[in-house]
Amino acid sequence: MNGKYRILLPVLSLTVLLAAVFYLQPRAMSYFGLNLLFNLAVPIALATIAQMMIIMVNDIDLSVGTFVSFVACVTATFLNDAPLVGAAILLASILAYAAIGALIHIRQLPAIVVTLGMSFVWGGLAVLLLPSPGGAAPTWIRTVMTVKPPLVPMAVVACILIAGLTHLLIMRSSTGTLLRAVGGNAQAVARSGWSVTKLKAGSYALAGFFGVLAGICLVGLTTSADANIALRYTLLSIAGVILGGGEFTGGRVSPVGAVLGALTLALAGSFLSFMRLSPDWQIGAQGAILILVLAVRLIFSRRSRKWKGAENG
Amino acid sequence: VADTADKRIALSNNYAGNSWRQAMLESWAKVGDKAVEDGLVASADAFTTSENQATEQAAQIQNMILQGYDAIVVNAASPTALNGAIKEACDAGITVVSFDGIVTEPCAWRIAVDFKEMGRQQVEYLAGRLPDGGNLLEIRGLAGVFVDDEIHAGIEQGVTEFPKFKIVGSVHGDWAQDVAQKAVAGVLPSLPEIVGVVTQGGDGYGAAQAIKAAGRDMPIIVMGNRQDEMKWWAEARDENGYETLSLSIAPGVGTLAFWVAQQVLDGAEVPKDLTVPFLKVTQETLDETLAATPAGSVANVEYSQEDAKSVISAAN
Amino acid sequence: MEVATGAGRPKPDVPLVALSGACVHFGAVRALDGVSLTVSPGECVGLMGHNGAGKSTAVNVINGGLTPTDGQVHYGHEDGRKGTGAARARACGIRSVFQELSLCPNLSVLENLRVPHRDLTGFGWRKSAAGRIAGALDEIFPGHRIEPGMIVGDLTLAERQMVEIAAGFAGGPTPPRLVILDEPTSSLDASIARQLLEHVRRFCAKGGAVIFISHMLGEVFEVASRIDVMKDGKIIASRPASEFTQQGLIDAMGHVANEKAAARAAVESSQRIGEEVLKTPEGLSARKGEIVGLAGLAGHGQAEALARFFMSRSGKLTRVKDPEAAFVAGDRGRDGVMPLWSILRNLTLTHLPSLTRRGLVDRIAEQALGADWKKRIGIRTDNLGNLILSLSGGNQQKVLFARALASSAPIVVMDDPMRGVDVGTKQEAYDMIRTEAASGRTFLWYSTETDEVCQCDRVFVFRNGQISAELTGDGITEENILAASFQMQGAGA
Amino acid sequence: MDNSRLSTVLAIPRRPWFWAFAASAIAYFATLSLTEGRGGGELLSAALTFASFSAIVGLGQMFVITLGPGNVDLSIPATMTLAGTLSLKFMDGAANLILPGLAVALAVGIGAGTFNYLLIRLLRIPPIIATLSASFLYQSLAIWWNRGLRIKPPEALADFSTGAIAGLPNLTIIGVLIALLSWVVLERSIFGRWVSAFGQNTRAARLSGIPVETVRAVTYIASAVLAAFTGYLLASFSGGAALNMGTEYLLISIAVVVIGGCSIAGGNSNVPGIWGGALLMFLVVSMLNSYGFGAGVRLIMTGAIIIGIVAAASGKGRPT
Ligand SMILES: Nc1ncnc2c1ncn2[C@@H]1O[C@H](COP(=O)(O)OP(=O)(O)OP(=O)(O)O)[C@@H](O)[C@H]1O
Ligand SMILES: Nc1ncnc2c1ncn2[C@@H]1O[C@H](COP(=O)(O)OP(=O)(O)OP(=O)(O)O)[C@@H](O)[C@H]1O
Ligand SMILES: O[C@@H]1[C@H](O)[C@H](O)CO[C@H]1O
Ligand SMILES: [Mg+2]
Ligand SMILES: [Mg+2]
Repeated sequence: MNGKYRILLPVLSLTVLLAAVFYLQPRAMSYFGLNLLFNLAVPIALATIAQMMIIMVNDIDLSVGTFVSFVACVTATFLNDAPLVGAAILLASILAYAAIGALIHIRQLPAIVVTLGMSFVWGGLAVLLLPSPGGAAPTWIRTVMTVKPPLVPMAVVACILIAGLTHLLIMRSSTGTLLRAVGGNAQAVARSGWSVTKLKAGSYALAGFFGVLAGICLVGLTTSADANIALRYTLLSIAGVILGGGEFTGGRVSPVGAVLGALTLALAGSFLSFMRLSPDWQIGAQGAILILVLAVRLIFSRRSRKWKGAENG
Repeated sequence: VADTADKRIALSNNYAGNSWRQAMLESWAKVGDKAVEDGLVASADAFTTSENQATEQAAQIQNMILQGYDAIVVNAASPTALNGAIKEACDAGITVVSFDGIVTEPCAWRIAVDFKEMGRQQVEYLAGRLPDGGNLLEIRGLAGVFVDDEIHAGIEQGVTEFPKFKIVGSVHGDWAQDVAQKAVAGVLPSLPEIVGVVTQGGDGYGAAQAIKAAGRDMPIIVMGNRQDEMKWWAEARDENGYETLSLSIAPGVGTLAFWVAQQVLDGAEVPKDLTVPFLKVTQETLDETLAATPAGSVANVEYSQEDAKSVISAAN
Repeated sequence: MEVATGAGRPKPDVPLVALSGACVHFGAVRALDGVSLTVSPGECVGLMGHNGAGKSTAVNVINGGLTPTDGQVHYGHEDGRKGTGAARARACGIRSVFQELSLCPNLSVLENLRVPHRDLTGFGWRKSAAGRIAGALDEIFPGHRIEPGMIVGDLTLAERQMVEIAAGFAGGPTPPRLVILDEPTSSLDASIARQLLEHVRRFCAKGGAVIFISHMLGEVFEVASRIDVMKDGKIIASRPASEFTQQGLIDAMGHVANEKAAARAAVESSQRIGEEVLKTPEGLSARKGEIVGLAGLAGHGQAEALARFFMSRSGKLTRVKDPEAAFVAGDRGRDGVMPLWSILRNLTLTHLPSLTRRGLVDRIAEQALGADWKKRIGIRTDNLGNLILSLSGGNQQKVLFARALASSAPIVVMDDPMRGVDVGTKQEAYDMIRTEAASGRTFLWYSTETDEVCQCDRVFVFRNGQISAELTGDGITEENILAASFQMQGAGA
Repeated sequence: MDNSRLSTVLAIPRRPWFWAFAASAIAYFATLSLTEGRGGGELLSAALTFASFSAIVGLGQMFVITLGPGNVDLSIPATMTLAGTLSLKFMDGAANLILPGLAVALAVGIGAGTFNYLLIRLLRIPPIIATLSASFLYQSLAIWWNRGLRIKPPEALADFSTGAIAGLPNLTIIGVLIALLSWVVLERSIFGRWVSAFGQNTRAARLSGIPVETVRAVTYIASAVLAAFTGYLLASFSGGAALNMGTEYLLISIAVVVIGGCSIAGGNSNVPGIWGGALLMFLVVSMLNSYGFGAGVRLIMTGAIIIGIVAAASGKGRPT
C-alpha cells in the first residue's frame, strides 16, 4: 500500500461505521453520546500505539493486554495508596520493557515468544497484586478521565491529542525516523554506526510508556481494576495497528491510523449492540464485522497488487 | 396492566462460553419473552460480549445507556471494573440490578449468592461424613475472578473451623471439566491419600475422571450442578453406594434479577442487597433433580414474579 | 557539493586510508589474505577481481565495519591524526555505497539520509536533509525525477541505487573524502552510469578519492587512475590504469575469456529458431530456441512485463514437474535467495519436483544434480551444504542461474541476471545460454547492459511501460536501442 | 569414527529441541522429589496423555508458523470446540457412528481451514486477525448448534481415548504417529521444502515456480484438521464437548511451537521440539501445583521458563 493512501482506509472505515451508528442510534450524535461511544476507546488507542511501537521495529507484542492489566492493578493499588512507590513500579516496568527489547535484539530471540512469556509474567504479577478485583482509582486520574471540555467531549480530545503527539514523535522527529529505519532495514542502521540494541530498547520503552498510560486511563474510567481487565487489548491493539494501515514488517506504521483503527474497533462493538442480534450470533457477528472492516482494505490494495505491489514491497 | 408495560429491560452478560451461561440465557429468554407477551414489560433483550472482559462489558453498558433502556440487569465480569459504567447508567436514571457476578457500585442492586458460605459448607459437609478428617484437594475456578476468591475464602474458613482437614493440593480448574481433569491429573501423583475434593462447580466430573485414571480410591468429591457431574454421581451411587453433595448457584437466578428490576421500575421498595439461597442437591434429591435436568445441561430453577416479591418482602 | 578543500587538506602523499597486511577469515575461508592498499586524495582506485575475490570484504575493512583478524588499518585524519575503527572512518569522511542496497524502503528519500548523516537532528532537520540529498542528486544525476519526499519503496531499483550513491556523495558537517562504490552501476542503465562516471571524475579532480568496484572493464578504464586486481583474497596487481590493457586485465584476473567477437551465435540462428512459443498481450513474442532481449532505460516496465508473463505461466500445482517457465532473479535478496538454506537446497528448488518420488525428495539425486551444476557453473565453495549467504554476491547469483537452468522449463525468464557476475563467469554463462538455446530453450532476457542485449536474436525496447521498438538481426545495435529508449522522450519533452 | 560419534553427542545440546526435553526432565524429577519418587509412572502417563493434545494442535500451529512472519492460527480453540460439539452431537453416543463421527470432525476441520484460508487469500486479511475473526464465527456456530449441551461420547470411543496399549496411552501413540508423519513431510517431502521456502521468502518461492497459494491453503487446512481431530479426541476423552474446551490450547499451541525451537520467523521448524514443549507445558504446571504455588507465582514461573528456554536454545549462532 502506498504511504499516501495508507491513511485513507482507516478514515473511511471510521466514517462509514460512524454514519451507520448515528443512523441506528441518533442519540449517539451528541456530546454525551460521543463520549459514551468513545471514552473506553482511549485506553485502547494508547495500547494500540504501544503495540505500534513494537510492530514498527518488526516485532510483535503478545503481552500488551496483560501488561495493561498489570499497570491497572498497580494504579488501583500502589499509585493510589502510595503514589511514589506506584510511580517507581511503573517506571521500573517501562525499564523492563526496554530491557526486553534489548534482550530480544542481542540474543536474536523471536519477539513473539519472549512477549508471550512476558504475558504470563505480567499476568502473574497482576494476580499477585490483586488476587480478587478491587482497588480504587486515584482521584486525579478520575478527574482527568471525567473532565468535560467545552464543545468536544474528553474522549475525542484525548484521541486527537494522542494521534497528534505520536505523529510528531514517530513520523516527524529525527529520532522517530531512526526508529522506523530499524524496521525498514536494521542492517543499514547498524552499518551507519547506530546501536540497534539501543534503538530497539528505545522503541520497547516507548511501548511500555504508552502501555502504562493505557493502564492508568483505563482505571480512570473503570474506577478499579482486576488482573484480567485488559487481556483483550493484545488482539485489539494488533488489529488496530493493521486496520490503521500498518504492516507487520518493514517499519510501515501510522500513528494517526492506529488511533483511528482503535476507534473503529470500539465503534464496531457499539454498532453490533445497536443491531440487536440474537444472543447465539452476537459473538459471531463480532467476528463478521472485523472481517468486514478489514476487507475494505482490499479496495485499497487491489490497485497496487500484482507485480507492481510486489515490486514496491 | 402494570406500570412497567412500556419499560425496556436489557441483560448485559459477559460470557456465554459454558453450559451454565447458556442455561442462564435460555431461562432469561423464556421468562423475558413471556413477560413481554403478557404485556408486563416492553422488551427484555439479552446482550453478550464475545470474550469474558470487563472493558468490553463496560462499553456494552454504555451502549445500553445510549439505547435508552429503563433497566439493565448485569452479570458482571468484575465486581469493581464496571463501576464507572454502572455509575453513568445510574446517573442517566437507569435501574441497574446485578446478579451472580455482582458489582460493588452502591447505586446498583445486588442479588448475591453467599459464595463464601458455599465454600464453607463443603468442608462442613465433609466433616459430617468424615469425622476423622484427612487430606483435601481443592479445585479452584479462574484466577483473579471474584467468585473464585470468595469460594476459596469460604473453604479456608471451613478448614479453620474443622482443623482435622488439611488442604494438601490446590489447582485451578477454570470451572471446566477438561481443564480440571488435566490439572488434577498433573498434581495427583505427588499427593498423599486424599479423602475429599472441594470444588467450585463444573469441575467435579473432570476430577473424578482424573482420579479414576490414576487408579486411586475415589474420595468424596463435592459436586456442582452440571448434569454430567450429577449423572456420574448417580451412577457411582448405583454401583457402590457413593455419597456426596452438590452445591451451586442456579442459572435461573437471572430471571429473579429480571423480576427484581421490574419491581424496582414498578416503584416497589427494594433493598439494595438481596440474597438467594444456593442450589443444594443431596443424595435424596439427586434422582429428582437429574430427571428435571436435560442431558448435558445444568440443574436450574427459574423464578416468577411472585418469587421475586417474596424474596423482596423477606428482605425488607 | 563541498569537498575537503583549503588549509585542512592533507598533502596528497598522506593517504586517506592505508591497509597493511589485512587478513579476514570466515571459518576456513580466507576472504582477505594479507591485503595492503593505500588510497590518497585525488585517486580513483578501480578494484577488480572475480566473484568472491574479497572486494566487498576489503570495503568492509576499509570502512571499519569489519575488524581484520590480522594486519592494520589506518586513517589519515584531516588534521593529521591517525586512528582505527568505524567511528574514526566516518570522522575521516569515508563513505560507502554497498553492493547490497542499504536503504530503508519504508522511509522517504530525505528520511533515509538521516541514517548515515548522524548530525541531522533538531528542528528543521528535514529541510537540511532534503537540501543535501536534492543537491547531490542534482549534481550527480541531472534530470533525475526523484523528489526528497518520495518513499524509497516506491522507487525503481535504479532510482534507489541513485539515491544511495547521492547519499554517499552528499555534503554535511563531515564532507565525503573517500567514497567507496561497490558495484554501483550494476542496476543502472548506460546513460545514468555515464553520469555517475563523470561525477566520479569531477570529484577526484577536486581532491576527493573513490574506490570503484565493478565488473565492467570499460567503466573501470574510464574512471580509474589506478587499478588493483584481487584474486583469492590477495591483491595480485596494482598499477596505474594506463599500464593495463583490457585483455591484460582479464588475464591478470585469471580468466581465459573468449574474445567478444566470438560471442555471436555458435549455431546459426536460423537453424536454431523454431515456431512461436509465447506471445503476451503487450506484444512480447518469442520462438523456440530464440534469445529475446528486453532493453530500454531501467524502470520502464521491462521487469514488470517479465514478471507478468512469468506469473501467468507458473504457480500451478499440476505443472510443477514440467514447468512452462523458469525465472532467474536479478534482485537476489528480494526475488531469489532462501537465506536459511544451504547452497544445494537453493540450487535444486525449481527442479525438485522432478527429483521427487511419491512426494518424497530423492536426496541422492538432489546431491548429484547439485554436484553437476557446481562443476558446470563453477560455484566457489568447498561444500554445497554451506549456507547460501556464505557465498559472495556473484556466486549467489550463479546459484540462482543454475536453479533455473537445471529445470526442464522450455522458457527461461531472466531479470537482469548478470548483476554482479564477473567477466569470466559471464562469458561462461553466455555460452551456456547459447548452448541451451541451441537445444531448443527460449530465453527472455532483460538486461541493463547493452553488450548483453546485443547478443540476442531479437530485442524489444521498452519505454514508459510499452514496447517502443522491436529490433532483429543487424538492427540490434547500441545506437538503435538508445534511439528507441529516448526517441519519444525527446518528442514529449 | 569414535571422534565423530563424540561430536554427535556433543552437538545434542545445540539441537533446538534439546532444552525443551531437558527442562521437562528437570520439572519431572523436581515433582517426584516431593514424594521420594512415588507416583513416577502415574505422572509420566498423565504427562504423555495430556501432552498429546498440545502436541497435535502444536504440530498444526507449527506448519502455519513456519509459513513466516504474521502467520498464526488463532482459530484452533474454536475449531476444536466446533468439531467436538458437532461430532459428539452427531454420534449421540452411538457406537456404530464412531467413524462417521470422526469424518464429521475432520470435515469441520477442512471447512474451517478452507474458510480461514479464503479470508486470508480473497480478502487479504492478515492471518492473525482473519483466524481470530473466524474463530468468533465458529464459536457462534457451536453455540447455535446445541447451546452448549455436553453430550457423552460413545462408550467404546471414551474407552479408547482413555485406554492404553502396553502402558502407553493410546492418545500418545496417535500423537507420536502424527509427529512422525509431520517429520517426514517437513524433512523429506517436497511439501516440506515448499513450506520452508514460503516461510523464508514468499516472493522468491513464487518465482522459483512453487505453487505458493496451494502451499498456504494446504497448511492452514492441515492446522484446522489437526485442531478438529484434537477436539474430537479431547471431547471423547473428557466425557463430552464443552463450549470453552479449546480455550487453553490457544496459548499452548503457540508456546509449544516456540519452546520446541521452531524459528518463529518462519522457514525453520522442528518436530521433536513440539513434543518436548508439550511435555514441558504440562510438567511445569504440575510441578508448580505440586509445590503449592499460587496462580500468580505459577504464571510468573511459566513465563520465565518460556523465556529462559528460548534464550538458551535459540540464541545467536543457532544451527539451522
Ligand atoms: N510479482 C510478484 N513477485 C513475487 N510474488 C508475487 C508477485 N505477485 C504476487 N505474488 C505472490 O504470489 C502469490 C500468487 O500470486 P499469483 O499472481 O500467482 O496469484 P493468482 O492466482 O494469479 O492471483 P489472483 O487469482 O488473485 O489474480 C501471492 O502470494 C502473491 O502475494
Ligand atoms: N559472512 C561471511 N561468512 C562466510 N564467508 C563469507 C562471508 N562474507 C564473505 N565470505 C566469503 O569471503 C569471500 C570473499 O567475499 P566477498 O564478498 O568479499 O567477494 P567479492 O569480491 O565482493 O565478490 P563479488 O564480486 O561476487 O561481490 C567469498 O569466498 C565469500 O564466500
Ligand atoms: O460462569 C459461571 C457462573 O459465573 C457461576 O457463578 C459459576 O459457574 C460458572 O461457570
Ligand atoms: Mg562483492
Ligand atoms: Mg548494470
